[in-house]
Amino acid sequence: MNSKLNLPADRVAYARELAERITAPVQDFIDGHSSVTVERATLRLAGADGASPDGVPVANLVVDRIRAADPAALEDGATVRYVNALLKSGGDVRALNDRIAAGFDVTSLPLGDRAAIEAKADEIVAGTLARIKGNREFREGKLEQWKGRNNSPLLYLIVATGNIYEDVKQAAAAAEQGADVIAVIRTTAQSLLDYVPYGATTEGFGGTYATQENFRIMRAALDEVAEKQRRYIRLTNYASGLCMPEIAAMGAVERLDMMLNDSMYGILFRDINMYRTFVDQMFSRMLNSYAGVIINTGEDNYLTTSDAYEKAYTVLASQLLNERFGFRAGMPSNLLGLGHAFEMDPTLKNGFMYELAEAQMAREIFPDCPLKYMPPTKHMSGDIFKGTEMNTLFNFVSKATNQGIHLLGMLTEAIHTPFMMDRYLAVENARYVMNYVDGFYDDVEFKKDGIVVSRAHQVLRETIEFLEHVEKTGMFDAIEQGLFAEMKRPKDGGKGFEGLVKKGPAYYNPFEKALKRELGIVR
Amino acid sequence: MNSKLNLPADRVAYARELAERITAPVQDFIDGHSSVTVERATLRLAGADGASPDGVPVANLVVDRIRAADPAALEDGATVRYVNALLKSGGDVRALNDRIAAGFDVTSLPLGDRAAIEAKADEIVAGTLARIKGNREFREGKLEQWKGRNNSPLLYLIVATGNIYEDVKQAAAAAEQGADVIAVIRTTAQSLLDYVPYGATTEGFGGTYATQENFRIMRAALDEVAEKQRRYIRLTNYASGLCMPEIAAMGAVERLDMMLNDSMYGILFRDINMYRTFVDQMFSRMLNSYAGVIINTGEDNYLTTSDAYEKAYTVLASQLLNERFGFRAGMPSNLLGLGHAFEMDPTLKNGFMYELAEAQMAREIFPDCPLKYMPPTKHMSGDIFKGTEMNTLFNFVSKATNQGIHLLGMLTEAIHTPFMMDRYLAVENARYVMNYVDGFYDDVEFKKDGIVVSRAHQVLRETIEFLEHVEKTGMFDAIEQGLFAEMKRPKDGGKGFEGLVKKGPAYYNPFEKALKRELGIVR
Amino acid sequence: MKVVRPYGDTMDDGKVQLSFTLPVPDGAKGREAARKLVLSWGFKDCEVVHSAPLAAEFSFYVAYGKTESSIDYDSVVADEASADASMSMDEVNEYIRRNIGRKVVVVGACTGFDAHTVGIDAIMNMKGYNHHFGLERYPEMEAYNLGAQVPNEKLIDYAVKVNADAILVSQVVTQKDTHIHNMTEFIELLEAKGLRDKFICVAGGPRIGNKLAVELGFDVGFGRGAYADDVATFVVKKLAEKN
Amino acid sequence: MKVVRPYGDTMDDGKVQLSFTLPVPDGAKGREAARKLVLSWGFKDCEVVHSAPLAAEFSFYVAYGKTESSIDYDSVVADEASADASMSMDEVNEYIRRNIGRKVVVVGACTGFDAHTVGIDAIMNMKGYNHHFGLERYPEMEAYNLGAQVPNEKLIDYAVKVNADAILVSQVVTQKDTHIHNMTEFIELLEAKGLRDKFICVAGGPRIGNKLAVELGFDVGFGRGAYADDVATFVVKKLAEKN
Ligand code: B12
Ligand code: B12
Ligand SMILES: Cc1ncc(COP(=O)(O)O)c(C=O)c1O
Ligand SMILES: Cc1ncc(COP(=O)(O)O)c(C=O)c1O
Repeated sequence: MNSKLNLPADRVAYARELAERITAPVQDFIDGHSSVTVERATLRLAGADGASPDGVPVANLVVDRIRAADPAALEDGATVRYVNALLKSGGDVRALNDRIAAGFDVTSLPLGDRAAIEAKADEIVAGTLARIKGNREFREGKLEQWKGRNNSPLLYLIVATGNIYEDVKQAAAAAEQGADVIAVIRTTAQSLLDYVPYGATTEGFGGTYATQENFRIMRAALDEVAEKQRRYIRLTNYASGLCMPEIAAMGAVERLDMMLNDSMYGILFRDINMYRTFVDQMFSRMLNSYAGVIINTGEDNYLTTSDAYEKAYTVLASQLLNERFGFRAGMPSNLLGLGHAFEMDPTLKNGFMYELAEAQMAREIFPDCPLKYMPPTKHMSGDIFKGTEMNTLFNFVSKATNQGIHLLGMLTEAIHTPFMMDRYLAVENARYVMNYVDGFYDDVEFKKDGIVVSRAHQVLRETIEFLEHVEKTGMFDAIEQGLFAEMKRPKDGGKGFEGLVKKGPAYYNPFEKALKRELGIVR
Repeated sequence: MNSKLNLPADRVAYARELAERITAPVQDFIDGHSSVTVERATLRLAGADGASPDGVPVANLVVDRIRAADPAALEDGATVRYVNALLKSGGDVRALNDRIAAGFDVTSLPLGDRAAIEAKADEIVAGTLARIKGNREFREGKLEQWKGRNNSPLLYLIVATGNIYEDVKQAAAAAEQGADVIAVIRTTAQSLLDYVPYGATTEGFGGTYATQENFRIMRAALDEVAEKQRRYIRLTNYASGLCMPEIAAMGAVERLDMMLNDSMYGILFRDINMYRTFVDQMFSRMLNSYAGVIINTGEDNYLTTSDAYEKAYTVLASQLLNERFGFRAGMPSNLLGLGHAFEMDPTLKNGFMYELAEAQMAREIFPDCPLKYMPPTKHMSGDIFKGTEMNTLFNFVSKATNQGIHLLGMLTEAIHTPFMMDRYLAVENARYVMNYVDGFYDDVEFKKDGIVVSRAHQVLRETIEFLEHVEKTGMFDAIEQGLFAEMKRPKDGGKGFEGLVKKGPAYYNPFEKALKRELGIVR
Repeated sequence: MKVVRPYGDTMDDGKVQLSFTLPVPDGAKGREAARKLVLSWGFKDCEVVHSAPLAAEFSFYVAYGKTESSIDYDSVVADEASADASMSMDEVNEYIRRNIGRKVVVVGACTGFDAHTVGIDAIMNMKGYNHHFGLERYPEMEAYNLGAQVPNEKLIDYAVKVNADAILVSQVVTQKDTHIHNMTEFIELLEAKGLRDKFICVAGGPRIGNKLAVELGFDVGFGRGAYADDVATFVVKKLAEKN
Repeated sequence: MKVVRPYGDTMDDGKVQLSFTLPVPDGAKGREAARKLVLSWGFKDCEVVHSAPLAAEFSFYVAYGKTESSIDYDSVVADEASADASMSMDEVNEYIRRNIGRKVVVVGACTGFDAHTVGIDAIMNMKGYNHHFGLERYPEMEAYNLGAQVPNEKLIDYAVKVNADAILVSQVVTQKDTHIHNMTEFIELLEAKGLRDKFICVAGGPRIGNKLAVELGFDVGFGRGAYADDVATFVVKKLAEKN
C-alpha cells in the first residue's frame, strides 16, 4: 500500500516508542500480579466447570474457599490446589466439580507430591491447549474452504434480545441476510459481575448473559448457517470487565472468533480498578492470541463520551496503547482489531472529510490490523431517515478506506435495540454502498495540503503531545488525573480492587507458563 | 479549475466542432421557417391575451382565423394582422383582445399603412422588451442583495398537486425548508396541447397546467417567501412541447427564472414533429436568452429510457447539441443548464465511480454552465430506505463535482408524486450530505489510469464516434433512423407538423428581428 | 388458523414503524396529537420518536406503535398474477405449438396520454428486461408494440386489423385515477363495438393489481416485477382454454 | 374543535407510511396479509409498495395507508416539561437570589447499572450541552454529579449528607423496563426513609416522559432535548413554591 496521507514515518515510530515506554512500568506491575479471575480462568482451563445449586460457579467456589481459608494463599495460585484435589480424588474432573459444587472445599486436603501435581497439570494443559489449537485449525480450515465468500470489510451485526434462543433465530436471519460476524451483546452490567453465570439463559437486559453454554448454543447455530451459506460466520462476545480472562478462556474453548477486549475499557467506562484491569487483560490476551481470536478494542467509547472531532487523538493514542499491550501478550497484528468510529457531529462542515482522514490514517498506521470500524451512534436520533443517510456515509468511508471489520449502523440506534428489519436494512445499506463505491480506495488520492491530509497530520501531532504528557505523568497517575476520556479513576478505587493478587515466590500457574512459552513471550 | 480527468482538449474541441457541423443544416431549415406557436408567441408579446368563452386563447383565435381565411397567409407572419387591427380599432389592446375573444376576425380588416403598422409594432416591441429587461434586472438585483444565501448547488424541488393554490402552499413550505428553486410540474401531456390554457387552474394530472395566470400566482407567492427568507427563490416551468415559444414568452414576461427547454425532447419523448420542434426551440431560446432565463435540458430522459451505463455517451452528445443550438439562439453558457442524471443501476459494481466520472466530466467540459443534475428515478422502488441511500450518494456526487442545479431526489419516487414530508426529507438529506462532504471537490484527485479517469475518456470517445455517425447521416435522417434514444421518428410524422410555417418573402416578425439584434445573432 | 402479527424482535410483539405529517405546528402538543392519533388506530402503545417542522403549520412525525391485532394467515388469499408458476420462453413456444398450432398475435400499447414506454417495452421488446426476453423474441408469437400515448380507439382498430388474440394495455400514471378512466374507457369501447370477447385483455403497470384489472373488466392485471414470461403464460393458457 | 388528520399532499388525505415485519415468507400471500393487516387498523386503503425476505419465515413490508380517523387538536393537552417557558442561566440565578436567598443544592446520578453518563453530564457538567451550560456553572447552585452506575441507596445517602434540595436521576436503558424498576425503587426507598418530601425529585433520559415520571412519583420528567436551563427553572420555581 502506498500512502495517501504522507504521514511522517519517524513521527509514527516515535508515537509507538512512547506507547512502549508508557506501558513498560505497567507491564512490570502486571508481571508481578494475578487476580481472582485470572486464577478462575486457569481453573476453568484445568477443568473447573459447573456451579453450585444457587448458581455460584465452581471456579469461584474454589478461589473463594482458598481465600477464606487463608487470605494470603492465592499468592501461590489456585491451580495447584485444584489439581491436588483432583489427584487425591481419583482424577475425575466431573466428579470433583460436582463435589465442589455440593460444598467440598479443596483446601481441606493437604498438598500432595509437588512433582505429581505438576505432572498432572502439564497433562491437563496439554489437553486444553490441544483443544484450543484444534479450534483454531478448524476455523482456518473453514476460512480456506470458503475463501472469498465473506464480505470485505466483514459485516458485523449484533443481536441483543436477552434470550439466547431468540438470539439464535435473529443471528441465523442476520447471517442469511449477509452478516459475516455475529456479536451477542452482553446483558447490561455483566461486566460488573465478578463471576460468569452458568448455563443457558433467557433473561437479560439489553443483551444476553455471556455464559459458556450460551457460547456453545450460538456457535452450533452459526456453524449450521455457515454450512448452508458456505461462508464462515464469526462469533463475537465481550470479554472486558471483571471476568475478562475467564470469558476469554470460555471463548477459546468454544471457538469464538472475536472478543471485545480492551486494555482500559473497564477502567474508564465501567469504573473497574486499574491494576485489576491491566492484570486481567494480559492473561485474556495471551489466551486470545493462542486461540487465534481477533480482539476488538473499544476506542469508540472515547468518541461517544467526548466530542469526536476534538478528541480524535484519544483514539489513536488508545490504539497505540492497545497495540503495545497486545504485542506484550504475544498478539500478532492480524489479531488486533483496533477500534475507531464514525461519530462526528453530522452538522460539522467537512465532517466527511475528517472521518475519511481518520479512517485512512488508522489504515496507514496499522496496515496489518483488521481494524474494527464502528458506526454513528451518539448523534443518531429518532429520525430514522437521517439515520439511514448517516449510515450510508459511514458505509462509504469504511469501504473507501479498506477497513477490516465493519459494525453495521442501525437506523433505530437511538430508539431501541435492533428489530429484525433494522438489521436487514443495515445489511442492505452496506451492501449497496460497498458494491457501488468499490474502487474508491484504489482510485482516489488526496491533495497534498488539503483537508484530509492536514487533518491526519494534525491528529498524529495531537496524539504525540498527549502521549508525551502521559509518559511524563506515568500511566497510573494519568488515569487518576482523568487524562483519559475525562474520567478520573483513583488508583485504589473502582470495582474489583480486592480481587487483585500479588504473586508470591511460589506462585504456580501452568497455563500462564505454557502460553508464554507457546507465544514466545520473554521478559 | 484544473482538470482532474485530463481529458484531451483537442478531442473535446473536435466534439464541439461535430455538434457545430451537425446543427448547421438544421439551423438553415430553422431560419426559413416559423410555426403557429412562434406566431402565437409573437402575438402574446404584442399583447394578445385572454381567451374565448370556451377557452380558446386569443393568440390561437388570431392565428387560426388567419390560416382559415387563407392557408398561405401565415407566411407573412401573424403580427402584422394583429397590429393592423390594433391600429384600426383605436390602439386599446385590452379592448381588441375582448373583441377577438368574442368572435372578431382580424383578417376581416384590410391591411393599412405598412409604415404605421411597423412603427406601432416597434413601439410595442420596445415596451415588451423593456418589461422583460426590467424582470431581468429585478432578478439580478435580488440575487445581488441576498448574495451568498442560496445553497450551492441550488436545491431544486418540484410541486405537482395539479391545483395552483395547493402548489403555492407546498412551494412556500418547500422554500421555507430550504429549496432555492421551485419547479411547478406541468400536467401530464400538456406538451401535446397546441395551445396554452388560460387562467388559474385547479385540476391537473400529475402536475398543474402551465398558464400565464398560474405563473403569476406562483411568482407572487415565491417573492413573498423570498422576502421572508432573504433568499431569492427561482421559479421554473416547462416549455418543451407544442407551445415551447409561447410558454417561453409567458415566462419572460412573468419573470420565471428557469425553463425546461430542450432542442429535441419533444421529438424523442413526446413524438412531436422534428421540424416543428427545431423551429420552436430557436424562438423560445432567443426569448430565454434575452430574459436571462436559465434553460434546463432533458438529457436525463435518455438515461431513463435506455441503460444509463451503456448510453452515457448520448448524454454528452445531447449536451453538445443543446449547447450549440443554444449558442445559435444567442444564449451564453451561464444560461445553459445542461442536464445529466444519476441513473445507473444500484447493483452495478463501481457504479458510484462511474457516476462520479460522468458528473465530473460534464463539469470539466462545460465549466461555465450551471449544470442541472437529476436524481435517481428509474431504479427507485417501493423500498424507501434504499431510496434514501441512493439519494444520499446522488447528493454526494453532486456536491463532490460542484454541480450548479441540484434536483432533489424523492424517496417515494416510485410510489407517488411527492408528499410534503417527502420533500422535507429530500432537503434534509441534501443539506446534511452537502455540508458533510463539502471540501471533497477541492481535496480529491483521481489516479491517472483509474476507474474514474478511464470511464470519462471512454465516454468522450464513444460520444465522438456517435456524433461522427450522426454527422455522416445528417440530423434529420439520424432521428428518423432512431439513432437517438432508440426512438424512430419519421420526418413528416409526429404531432404538430401541420403547424409548421414556411416563411414567405414578406415574413414579418418584429420581435424576432429585435431579439436577434439585441442578442447579436447574425447568420 | 395461523395467527400472524407484526414482529419487532420478539414473536407477537406487534411492533410497527409509522411516519406522517400533521397540519399543525411542531412541538409538544403536536407530538401528543400524533401519539393519540396512532393510538386511535388501535395501537396499544405508541412512542413518537421524532418530530420536525415542515412549515409554520405543518409538522412531521416518526413513531413506533405496538399493535395487538392480528390476521389469520391461512385465510389470506393471494391474488397476484404472479411469476411463481410461469413457463419459460421455450416452454411457452412449445405450448403454443402443441396446443394452439398457429402463431399467437398480441398488440400492446401504453394508452391515453401516458408516455411511459419503458414498462410496455420491458414486456414486448426483443431485449426484454432483467434477463427475460420480450414477446417480440418469441418465435411462436407475433407482437406489435404501438408505443406510448396511444388512444384506446386506435389500439383497438389496430388489434382488429392484425386479428390479434390479446391486447396489452400499459398504464403507469395513476394520479387522479387516470388509469381507471383509461382502462374503463377501453373496455367500454370494446363492448360498444361488440369485441370484448374477441380479445384476451391484459393490463399492466406498477400500480396495477390483478384485482383492480379484473374489476375493471380485463382478464388479468400485472404489477411491478412482471416479465414477458408471465404475460405469455397467461395469454396462451387462456387462449387454449377459450378454443 | 379542530379536526386534524394526516396530510400527504392534500388537506385531509390521511396518508401514512408504515413499515413492519411479519413472521411469514415473502411473496404474494405475505403482501396480501400485510395489506389486510393495515386495513385491520382502520385504514381505508393500503398499498404495499415493497416487500423483501428477511429469512425463510420472515418478511419485511413498506406500505402506505389512507386513514379517515382524526383527532380534535383543541382537546390535546401537551404534557412535556418542555423548553418553551424556561428561564436562562442568568435569569435562574437572579430568581434564586430574589426568591430563595441561598444556594440551591442539587445531586444527580445515573442510577442502577446504567452506565450512560453523557445525559446527566449534559445537564450537570460545567460545559453543558449544545451551548447550554450545565448546573455546575450556575453561581447560585451547588451541583454534585455522582456519575453513572450509582445505587439508589448511595444517591439518597449523599443527598442527605449535602442537604440537597433536589435529586436528579438519569435513566437511559429502558430494556425490560429496567428504568421503571430503578425509578420505582428510588421513590420507595425515599418513602421508606420518610424523605420523599424533603427533596424535589427530577427524572430524565431519552425515553422518560413527564407523565411517566409523575406516575412513578417524581415531581417531573425530562426527555430528549432537555437542557440545564429547563431543569433549573423547574427546580427553583418548585422550591420557591414549597417555601
Ligand atoms: C422513466 C420515467 C419517466 C420518463 C419516461 C421515459 C419513457 N420513455 O418511458 C419521463 C421522464 C418521460 C417521464 C415523464 C413523466 N412522468 Co414518469 N416516471 C418515470 C420513472 C422514473 C420510471 C418508470 C420506469 O421506466 N420504470 C421501469 C419499468 C420497467 O417499470 P414499470 O413501468 O413499472 O413496468 C413494469 C411493470 O409495471 C409491468 N408493466 C408495465 N406496463 C405493463 C403492461 C403490461 C401489459 C404488462 C403485462 C405489464 C406491464 O411490467 C414492467 C416490467 O416489470 C417513474 C418512477 C419510478 N421509479 O417508477 C416515474 C413516474 C411513473 N412518472 C410519473 C409522472 C407523474 C410523470 C409525468 C406525468 C410528470 C410530469 N407531469 O411531467 C411525466 C409525463 C409522462 C406522461 N404523460 O406519462 C409518476 C407517476 C405518479 C403516478 N402514480 O401517477 C412517477 C411514479 C414518478 C413520481 N413519483 O412522480 N417519466
Ligand atoms: C453513547 C452510548 C453508550 C456509551 C455510553 C458512554 C457514556 N460514557 O455515557 C457506551 C458505549 C458505554 C454504551 C453502552 C451501552 N449501551 Co448505550 N448508547 C449510547 C448512545 C449511542 C448515545 C447515548 C448518548 O450519549 N446520547 C446523548 C445524550 C446527551 O442524550 P441523552 O442521554 O438522551 O440525554 C439527554 C436527555 O435524555 C436528558 N437527560 C438524560 N438524563 C437526564 C437526567 C435528568 C435529571 C434530566 C433532567 C435530563 C436528562 O437530557 C440530556 C440532554 O438533552 C445511545 C443511542 C442513542 N443515539 O441515543 C445508546 C443506547 C442508549 N445504549 C443502549 C444499550 C442497550 C447499551 C448497553 C446496555 C449495550 C450492552 N448490552 O452492552 C451498554 C451498556 C451500558 C449500560 N449498562 O448502561 C441502548 C438502550 C436501549 C434501551 N432503550 O434500553 C441505546 C438506545 C442503543 C440501542 N439502540 O441499542 N452506550
Ligand atoms: C471494549 C469493550 N468491551 C466491552 C464492552 C461492553 O461491555 P459491557 O457493557 O458489559 O461493559 C464494550 C462496549 O462498548 C467495549 O467497547
Ligand atoms: C426537457 C424537458 N421538457 C419537458 C419535460 C416535461 O414535459 P411534458 O411531460 O409536459 O412533456 C421534461 C420532462 O422530463 C423535460 O425533460
